[in-house]
Amino acid sequence: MLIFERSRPGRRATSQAPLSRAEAPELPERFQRRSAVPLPEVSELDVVRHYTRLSRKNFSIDTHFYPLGSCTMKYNPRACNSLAMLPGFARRHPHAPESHSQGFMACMYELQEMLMEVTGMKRVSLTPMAGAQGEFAGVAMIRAYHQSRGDTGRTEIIVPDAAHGTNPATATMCGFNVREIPTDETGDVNMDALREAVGPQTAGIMLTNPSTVGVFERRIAEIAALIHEAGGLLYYDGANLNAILGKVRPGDMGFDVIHMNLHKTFSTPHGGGGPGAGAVGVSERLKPFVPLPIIDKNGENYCWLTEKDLPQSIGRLSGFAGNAGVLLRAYVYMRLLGREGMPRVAEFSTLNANYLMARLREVGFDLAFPQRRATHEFIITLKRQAKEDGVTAMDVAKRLLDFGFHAPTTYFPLLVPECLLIEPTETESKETLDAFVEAMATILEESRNDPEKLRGAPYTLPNRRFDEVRAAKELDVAWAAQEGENA
Amino acid sequence: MLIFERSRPGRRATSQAPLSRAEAPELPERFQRRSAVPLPEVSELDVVRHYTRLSRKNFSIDTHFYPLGSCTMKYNPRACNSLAMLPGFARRHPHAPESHSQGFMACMYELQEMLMEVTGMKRVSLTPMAGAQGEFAGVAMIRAYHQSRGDTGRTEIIVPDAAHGTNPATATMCGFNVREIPTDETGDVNMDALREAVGPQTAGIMLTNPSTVGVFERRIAEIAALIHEAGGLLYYDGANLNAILGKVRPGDMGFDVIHMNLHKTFSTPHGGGGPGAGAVGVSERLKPFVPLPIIDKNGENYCWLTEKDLPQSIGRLSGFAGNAGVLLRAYVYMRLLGREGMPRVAEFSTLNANYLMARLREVGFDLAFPQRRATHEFIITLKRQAKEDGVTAMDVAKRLLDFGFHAPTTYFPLLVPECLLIEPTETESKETLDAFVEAMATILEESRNDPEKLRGAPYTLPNRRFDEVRAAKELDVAWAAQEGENA
Amino acid sequence: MAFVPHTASDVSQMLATIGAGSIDALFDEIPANLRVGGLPGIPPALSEMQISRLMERRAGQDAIELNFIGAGAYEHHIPAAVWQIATRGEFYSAYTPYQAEASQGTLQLIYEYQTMISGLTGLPISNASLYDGASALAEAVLMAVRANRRSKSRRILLPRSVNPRYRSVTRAIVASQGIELIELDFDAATGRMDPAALKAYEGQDITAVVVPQPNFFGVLEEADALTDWAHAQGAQVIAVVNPVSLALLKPPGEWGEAGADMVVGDGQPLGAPLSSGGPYFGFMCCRKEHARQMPGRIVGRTIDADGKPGFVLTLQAREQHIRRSKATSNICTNQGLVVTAATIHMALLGPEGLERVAASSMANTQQLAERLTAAGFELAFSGERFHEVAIRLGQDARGVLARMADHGVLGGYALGEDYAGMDDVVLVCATETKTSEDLDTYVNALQASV
Amino acid sequence: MAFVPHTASDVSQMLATIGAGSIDALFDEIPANLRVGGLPGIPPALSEMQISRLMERRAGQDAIELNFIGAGAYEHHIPAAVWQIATRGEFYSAYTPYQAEASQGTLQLIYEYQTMISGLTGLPISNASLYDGASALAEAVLMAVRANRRSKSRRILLPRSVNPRYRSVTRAIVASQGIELIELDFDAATGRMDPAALKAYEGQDITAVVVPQPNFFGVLEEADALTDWAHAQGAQVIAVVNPVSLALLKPPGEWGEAGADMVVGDGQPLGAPLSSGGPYFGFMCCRKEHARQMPGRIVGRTIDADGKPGFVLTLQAREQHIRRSKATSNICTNQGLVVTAATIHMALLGPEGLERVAASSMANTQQLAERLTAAGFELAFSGERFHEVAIRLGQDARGVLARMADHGVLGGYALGEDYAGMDDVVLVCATETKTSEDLDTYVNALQASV
Repeated sequence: MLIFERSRPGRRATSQAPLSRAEAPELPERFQRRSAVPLPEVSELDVVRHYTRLSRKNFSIDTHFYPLGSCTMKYNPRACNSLAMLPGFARRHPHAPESHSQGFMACMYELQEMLMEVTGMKRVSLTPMAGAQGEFAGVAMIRAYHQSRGDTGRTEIIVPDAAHGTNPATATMCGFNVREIPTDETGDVNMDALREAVGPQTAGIMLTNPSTVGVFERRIAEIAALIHEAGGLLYYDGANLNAILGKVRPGDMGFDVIHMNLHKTFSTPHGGGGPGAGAVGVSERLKPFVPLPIIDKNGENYCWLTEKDLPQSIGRLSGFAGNAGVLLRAYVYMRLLGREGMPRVAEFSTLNANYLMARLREVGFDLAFPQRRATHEFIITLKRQAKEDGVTAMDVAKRLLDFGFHAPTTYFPLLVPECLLIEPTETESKETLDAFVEAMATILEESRNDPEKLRGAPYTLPNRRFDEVRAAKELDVAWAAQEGENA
Repeated sequence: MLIFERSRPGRRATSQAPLSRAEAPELPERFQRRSAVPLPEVSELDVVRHYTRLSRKNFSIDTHFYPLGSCTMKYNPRACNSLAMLPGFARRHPHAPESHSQGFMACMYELQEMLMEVTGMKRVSLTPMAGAQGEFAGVAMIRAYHQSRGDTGRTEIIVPDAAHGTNPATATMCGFNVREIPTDETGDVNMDALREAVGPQTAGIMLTNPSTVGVFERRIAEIAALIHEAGGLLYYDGANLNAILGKVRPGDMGFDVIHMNLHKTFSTPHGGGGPGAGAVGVSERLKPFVPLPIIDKNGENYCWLTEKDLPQSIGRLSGFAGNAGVLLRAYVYMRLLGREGMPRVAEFSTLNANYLMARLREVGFDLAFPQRRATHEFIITLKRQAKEDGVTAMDVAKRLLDFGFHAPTTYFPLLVPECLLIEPTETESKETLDAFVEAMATILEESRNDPEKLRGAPYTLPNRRFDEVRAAKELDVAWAAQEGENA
Repeated sequence: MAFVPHTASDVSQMLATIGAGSIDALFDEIPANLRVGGLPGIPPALSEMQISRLMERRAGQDAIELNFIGAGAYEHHIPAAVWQIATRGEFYSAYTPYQAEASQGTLQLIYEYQTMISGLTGLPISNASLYDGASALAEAVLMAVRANRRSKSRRILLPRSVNPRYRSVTRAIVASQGIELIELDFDAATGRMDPAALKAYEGQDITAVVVPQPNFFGVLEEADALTDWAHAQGAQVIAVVNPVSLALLKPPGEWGEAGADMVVGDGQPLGAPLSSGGPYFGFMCCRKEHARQMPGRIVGRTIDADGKPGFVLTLQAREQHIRRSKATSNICTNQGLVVTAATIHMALLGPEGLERVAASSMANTQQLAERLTAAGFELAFSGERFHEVAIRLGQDARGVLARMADHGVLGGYALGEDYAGMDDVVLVCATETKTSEDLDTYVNALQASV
Repeated sequence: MAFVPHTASDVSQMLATIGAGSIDALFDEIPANLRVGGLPGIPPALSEMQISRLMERRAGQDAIELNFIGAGAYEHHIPAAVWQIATRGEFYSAYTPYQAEASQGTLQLIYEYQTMISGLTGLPISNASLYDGASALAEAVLMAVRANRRSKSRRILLPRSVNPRYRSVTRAIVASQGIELIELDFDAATGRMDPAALKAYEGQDITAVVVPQPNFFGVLEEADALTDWAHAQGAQVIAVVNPVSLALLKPPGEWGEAGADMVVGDGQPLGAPLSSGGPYFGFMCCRKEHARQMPGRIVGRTIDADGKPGFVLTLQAREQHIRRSKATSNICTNQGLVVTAATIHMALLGPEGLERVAASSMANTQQLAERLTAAGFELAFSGERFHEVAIRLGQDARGVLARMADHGVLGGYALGEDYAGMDDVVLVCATETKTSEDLDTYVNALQASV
C-alpha cells in the first residue's frame, strides 16, 4: 500500500510543524499556489509504521550477504554514522566562517592527506559527489591540462571494452570521442590494439586496475609508458581500489589522475543508491586543475582554497563542498582502520575472492579467467548452462535471492557472456562464503534437474519477477489519486 | 542460530575495546578468574547482522497493531528517545553535583508537578522503577501511615478478584493478608461483599478504576467513603489511567495513593518487557512517607530531598533515583501532548474502544459486559465458541498473528471465561480498527467451518505453537557449547 | 584487525583450498617493483572510543548558537523519526535497487518520492534525484539542449539572480558541450530579473531560460511573464525552486500559459541537515514527452509474474550502464539515503505542515526585516520575498559577520563574495526554527557589531 | 492533536456506529461531580521542534568534561551499534514476549543474555533481569529466605562494605518480611570485611551472607574464605559483583569450595549509559535447584508443534500474573530494552574485549592512585583493588569536589555521605575511557582544589 493510500483529509502528525499558522505576509495572487499541496495526510504512527515496514522489504548488508561485483558491499560501521551526525557537524552551515569550522576542516584536511598517502597522488579534492562526478572531474582535468598547453588536437579518450559505462559516458560529457579497445583472452588489455589506437589524437586512457574482469593488469607500466610517450595522460577509475589498498598505488603505476569511490573502499553507506563520494587525486602536473574547493593548512589554521588560489581549476562541481557528511564517515572509517588496517583490506578481500573462486570452481562452475588470480572479485560464466539447460545468469541471480543471498552483479562486464561478477569483500566470514557456495551448488543442481524452477525464481520475496518491458512502455512513475488501487 | 554458534576462537570486533592490553596490576591468584570468559567471539558485522535479523522476528508497535488490553500499546514518539539520549543527559552521572544537574532536575521537577496535576495528588515520587514497584511503594506507604499512628491491627488489604496479579503479590510483599472480593455481573465491585469485608482489620483497598474488566467503577465515591470510615486507605492502580486522563482524577475520587505506569499512559517504550517507570502520587496525609529521593525547588534552584528531609519515608527503592531515562521520555511526551492533548488521550482511546466493541459485537462476538460502556478497553468472551466449536481464546489469539495483528490479552481478567481483553489506544486509526474487525470476522467464520485450522495456528511466523510444558520440565535456560545444535 | 573476521585457522584453511602458500602470494601478479611496503603516512588505528572522543571534540568546537545563514542551505526542524528510520540497516546499507525483488522497500519509497516531488512542482515526471541542486541545474541545461529539438543555438539565458554557485557548477559541467551560457542582469532596485535585459534576446534562437523562484536574494521573480516570454521565443523554461516555498508559491508546472518545462532545485530543506553542505539531493521534474531525455534513475510501477504490482528501475536504456557513451548523462548514483529521509520528512509534514513551515519561515524573515528597518538598517531590494532578505549594513559585511559570530550569531551571507558593489550587503534567513527572542538576539548582535 | 489520527469524518462515523451523540457521551458512566473540566496546571503543548530546543538546552547545561565518579555507576565506551540496534522499532516498541511466536527476536536475545550472564558469574540459572542492582540484592535476600529451608532465623549478614544504596533499598523492600539485616563492619586498614566481625556469628543460624566483590570501596574481599565460612554455618552466599570485573576476577560460582549460591549485581557497566542513574538492570543467577525460587521472568528453549526449536517465557507459575499473592515476587517487568543493549554490547566486546576493558580500567585507576600518592595524597585502604580507589584528602571532600567541578572535573564520590568519620575521603574511578592526560588533569584539578 502506498503512503498516499493511507492519506485521509485532515489527518496530521501534529507535533512536526509549528503548532499554529504564522501570519505570513500576503503575497500578490500571481505568486500564490492555487492547487492543493499533494502530500499525504497521515499520522506520525502511520509514517513510522509504513516506512519501517517498507524497509523490511529490502535486502541490505546488515541483513544479507551481498556479493555484488564492483560494488564493494562491505560492513558499514555504525560509529561512522553516529559521529558524522553529531550535532556540531550536522548543524554546521556550509557558509559558517572558518573560525567556526576548524573541527570540520581538520577532518577534511586529514582525509585529503590520507587519500594522498593511500593513492600516491600529489593533491586531492574531495568535492565530487559520486564516482561518476569524480570521473568527470578527472577527464575534465585532462582536457584542461592539454588546453593549458595549447595542445588542442587531442580529441580521443581510449577506453577498454570492459570498462564501466560511466567511463565512455564521462568522456563524451567532457567533449571527447571514445575509442574502445578489446580485452585479451587473459583479461588484460590487448596491447596490439592499444598500440594501434594511440596517437597524437590521444588525450588519455581510462583504466581500472584491477580491471573490471577481476584481474590485475600486469603490463600497466608498459601501458603508462606508451600513453605518456604519445603525450596522453592516464586516468584511474578507483572502483576497485579495495583490492590493492596498501599494496600498490595508482600514483606509483604512473596514473595522472584518479577518482576514489569512498562509498566502496572506505565503506560509507550505499543507502539504497547513494549518496556516494568521488574524491579525485592528481599527479604533480594536474595540481593546478583540481575542482574546488579544497582545504589547506596555514600554520595551525585550516583554510579553504578557492578560485582565487587556483585560477586554472576546472571549477566547482557541487553547490558547496561535496557530500561532507559522507566524507566524515569515510574519515572515521579510515582512522578506525589506520596504518595497520589498510593493507588488511586488500589482503582479506583478495583472500575471500580467491577462496570463493576456488570453491565455486570445485562445485562445477566455469571461471571466465581460470588461468588468473582473482583480485577482490572474479567472474563466473554460465555460458555452458545457458546452452545446455537454457538457464541464464539472471535465473541464477534471482534464484539466489530465495536462498537469502543478494545476487552478484549480472551481465557486467559485457564482454563475458552470461556472467556473474562476484565480490565478497573482506568483512564476510568463511562461514558465510561456505553457505553461499552451498546455495550455488544447489542451484547448479537445480539448473540441471529442474531448470524451470530457476526460470520462475524468486519465490520467497514480496514479488515474483517483474515485467520490465511494461514498466518502460506504460510509464507509471507517480501515483495519481484517482487510481485508488493498492500497490 | 544463536550468537554462540557463530563464535570462532580468535574472532573479534576489534574496534570496540582498547586496542592493546593494559598493564593491570597483578592480582593474587585467589582473586583471579581461571575459567575462560564464555562470551561469543564474533565480528562487528556478525553482531549487527545477527541482532538486526533477530529484531525482525518480533512484532512491535512500529510494525503491527497491538491491541493488548491493560498494556496501552500506543505509538512511542521517536523524539522521546532521541531527546532522552542527548549526550548531556546520557552521560550525567547520578552522583553529579546539583550545580551540574539543574537541566535534568528541572525536567524531573516539572514532571512531578505535571503528574500531580493529572492525578490530583499532593506529592509525587518518581523513583519506583516499574508499576509493580510503584504498587509496592504505595502499599508500603499505607503500612507506614498506620504504623506512624500506632494503628497496628490493620492486617488486611482488600483486592477485587479482577485485579492484576501484582496487587495481591504486592500486598503480600508488604506483609498484609489479601482479602479478595468478587465483581458483580455488571463489572462493578460487589458492594455487599465489600461491606462484609471491611472492618477494623482493613488497612486499605487496591482498586483499578476503570477496572480491569474495562468499565468505570460507578460507585467509587461510595466505596471511598466506606473504606475511609473504616479507617482504611484507598490505593489506585494506575494501569488504566489512559482512559480518564483529563476527565477524572484519582485524587478527586478519594484515593490516597496511586501509582502510574508511565510506560503505558505516557508512552515510554515497552522495550520487549521494560524498563518501565511507576511513579507514585499521594494525598496530603501520605506526604511524609513517599519513597526517596524527590526533587524540590528552592528559589531558582532544584535540589534533592532525601532521608534528612523526609525521615518518615519508606526509604529507597532504587540504587539512584529510578529509571531517569524513562522519566525523561515521559516528560517529553507530556510536553508534546500539553494541556490540550491530555484529555484527547482519554477521549480517543475511549472512542476507539467503544467503536471496536460495537463493530465486534456486530460481526458476532459476545461481550463480557454488553450493558456497559467500554472505557479504553473491553472484553469479549469466547465461551460460546469454546463450547460449540471447541475453539479457545488462545486459538483465536494465535490465529490473529497470521493476519498480522498482535493478539489481545488472553485469559485476563481470570473471572471472565475464554476472554480477550482488547485495548486499541488512541493512536490507531479507524482503518486499522476496521482491518482488525475484518480479520476477527474471518476467524469467527473459521472457528465455525474449520476449527482445526485455528487450533493449529499460527502458520506464518518463525515458529508454530510451542511446547510450554516441555520448556518448564526440561529447563533449558542457557546454551551449553557442547550441544552444538542450531536453534 | 578492524572489521576483518578471519581467524588464523580460517586463513590457513582458505589458503589450502586456494592452493596458495600465503596471503602475499595472492598478489603475485602485481609487478614487484610497484609494490609498496606500507603506508607510513596513515596514522595508527584508533578504537571506536578514541575516534568518538576526537570527533566529539571537533564537532563541539564548531558548534554555534544561532544560525541565520541561508544562501542555498536552510535550517529546518527535522523530525526525530526521519533519520531514525532512514538509518535502519535495511535502508542505510542497501545497494542500488537493481535487483527489484530484493529492493521493494527502496523502490516503493522512491516511487512515493517521485509522486511527492512531482506534486509539489506540478510537472508529471520526476527522477529518483540527482546529486544536488547546483548539479541538477547543469543537468537540466544539458537536457534542455537534447529536448528542445527546434532550437539549434545551444544558448541558455542564465540570470545573475540565480545562486552564484549553481551558475559556477553549471559552467564547469557544460564546459565542453558547446553551450553558451548568457548571464542576465537583475534590477538593482527590486532584486529581480531586469525586463530590459530580456529585450536584447527577443526573437532570437534561445534554447532555454533559467528562472529562479525565489531567486538567490530571496526575491520573487515574475515567473508567469518570464515563462510566457521564453515560450514565445521557442525557448524552454528551467525553473530553479526551493521545495519548501512550493507550499505557498505557484508550482512551476502552472507558470504562465503553459508552465515551465523542467524544474530543478535542492532538496536539502526537506529533511537533510545542513551538514557542511551535503549530502543533499537535487530534484528534477519534466514534462511527460521529455521523460526519455531525463538523466538519472527513475522508478516505475509494473506487475510481476503473478500480476501483483511492484516497482522497478525503468527507462534504464537512457543510462550509462546500458547506453555508455550515448547515455543522457554519466550519472550513476542518486542520493538514495537523503531521498529516503526526505520522503519520510514530507510524509510527516503533510500539506498543512509544509505550509506552516513555509509560512513561519516567511513570517520570521519578514519580522526580522521589520525590526532591522526599525533599527535603522536598509533593505537592499524592494521585490516581494520568500524567506530571505538582503540588508545593507553601510560597511563591509564580512567584518560585521565576523564580529557577530563572536556574539554566537551567524549573521548571514556576505553578498560581496559574489556580487561586485554589494560589499555592504548581507543575505539573512530566519526559518521557522527562530523564535521572537532569537530575532531580538540577531538585532542586538548586529547593532553591537556595526 | 498530537498522535491522534482521527479526522472529523472518522469521529462522526465511529460515533454513529457506537450510537453515541458525542465523544463526551462515552464518559456518561463517570459521576458528573467527579469530572474535571481541564488541566490548567499542564503547560500548553509544544511542537517537537520546541521541546527539542528546550531539552538540548537543558542537556547542554548539565554537560561536564571529565567524570571520575563511580560508586555504583561506571562510564564505559558503548559501541555505536549497541543503541542503534536496540532502538530499532522491533525491539524498542515491542511488548513483553508473552506471545512467543510473535516475539522470537526478544526471546532468543534474552536466552543469549541468560547464557552470557550465567557464563560470567559461573552460576547456571539466570533470569531475564530485574530492575537494578540494588533491588536485585533485596530480591536475593527474599529468595535466600525461601531457598534456605534449613535456616529458620531469617537473619542476613550484610557487610557495611556493600554499596550503602543497596543496603537502603534492601532494608526498604524486605521491611515487612520479618527479616533481620545484620550489618557487619569493615577493617579500617584494608577496607574489606572484618574477619573479627564474623566471629560473633560463628555457629549461629544465619540464612545468608552477602559478599560484595569488589566492595563499595573498590577493594577485593576474601570471597573464598567468606563463602566457605558461610557454608559452614549453613548460610547461603549472595554475591554482589560488578559484571565487568568478572572478566578478571574469579566468578562467584567458583568461590571457595562450593561457590556462591546466588549472584546479583547491576548490569549498567555492560552498555547502559550513566543516564542519571537509570534505566540500568539488575542481574541474578542461582543454582539449578533454586530455579523455581527465582523472581522475575525466565526464558527457556523448547520446541514447537513442528519440532522446531524456539524460545518461550517459562516457569511462569512462579510469577504474580499466575500465582498472585503466593508469587515469588510482585515483579512483573524486566529491563528488556537495557538487556537488549547489554547483550549486543557483550557480543561486540567478546571475551578479549571485556578483559581489556576491565584491565584498562584497573590499570588507569592504579595509575591515578600512584600519581596521587606521588602528589602527596594518601590511600584510605590497603586492600587489593579493582577499578576504584578511596583517597584521603585531609579536608572535607565535599568542598574539594565542588571546586574540582568548577575545573570541569567530577572528582569522585564523597564517602562521608554514608560513612561517619570518612568526611575527608573521596572514592575515585578511572575506567578505560580515561587517557593518561585525563589522569594528569585530575591530579592538577585536585591539587588546585585542596
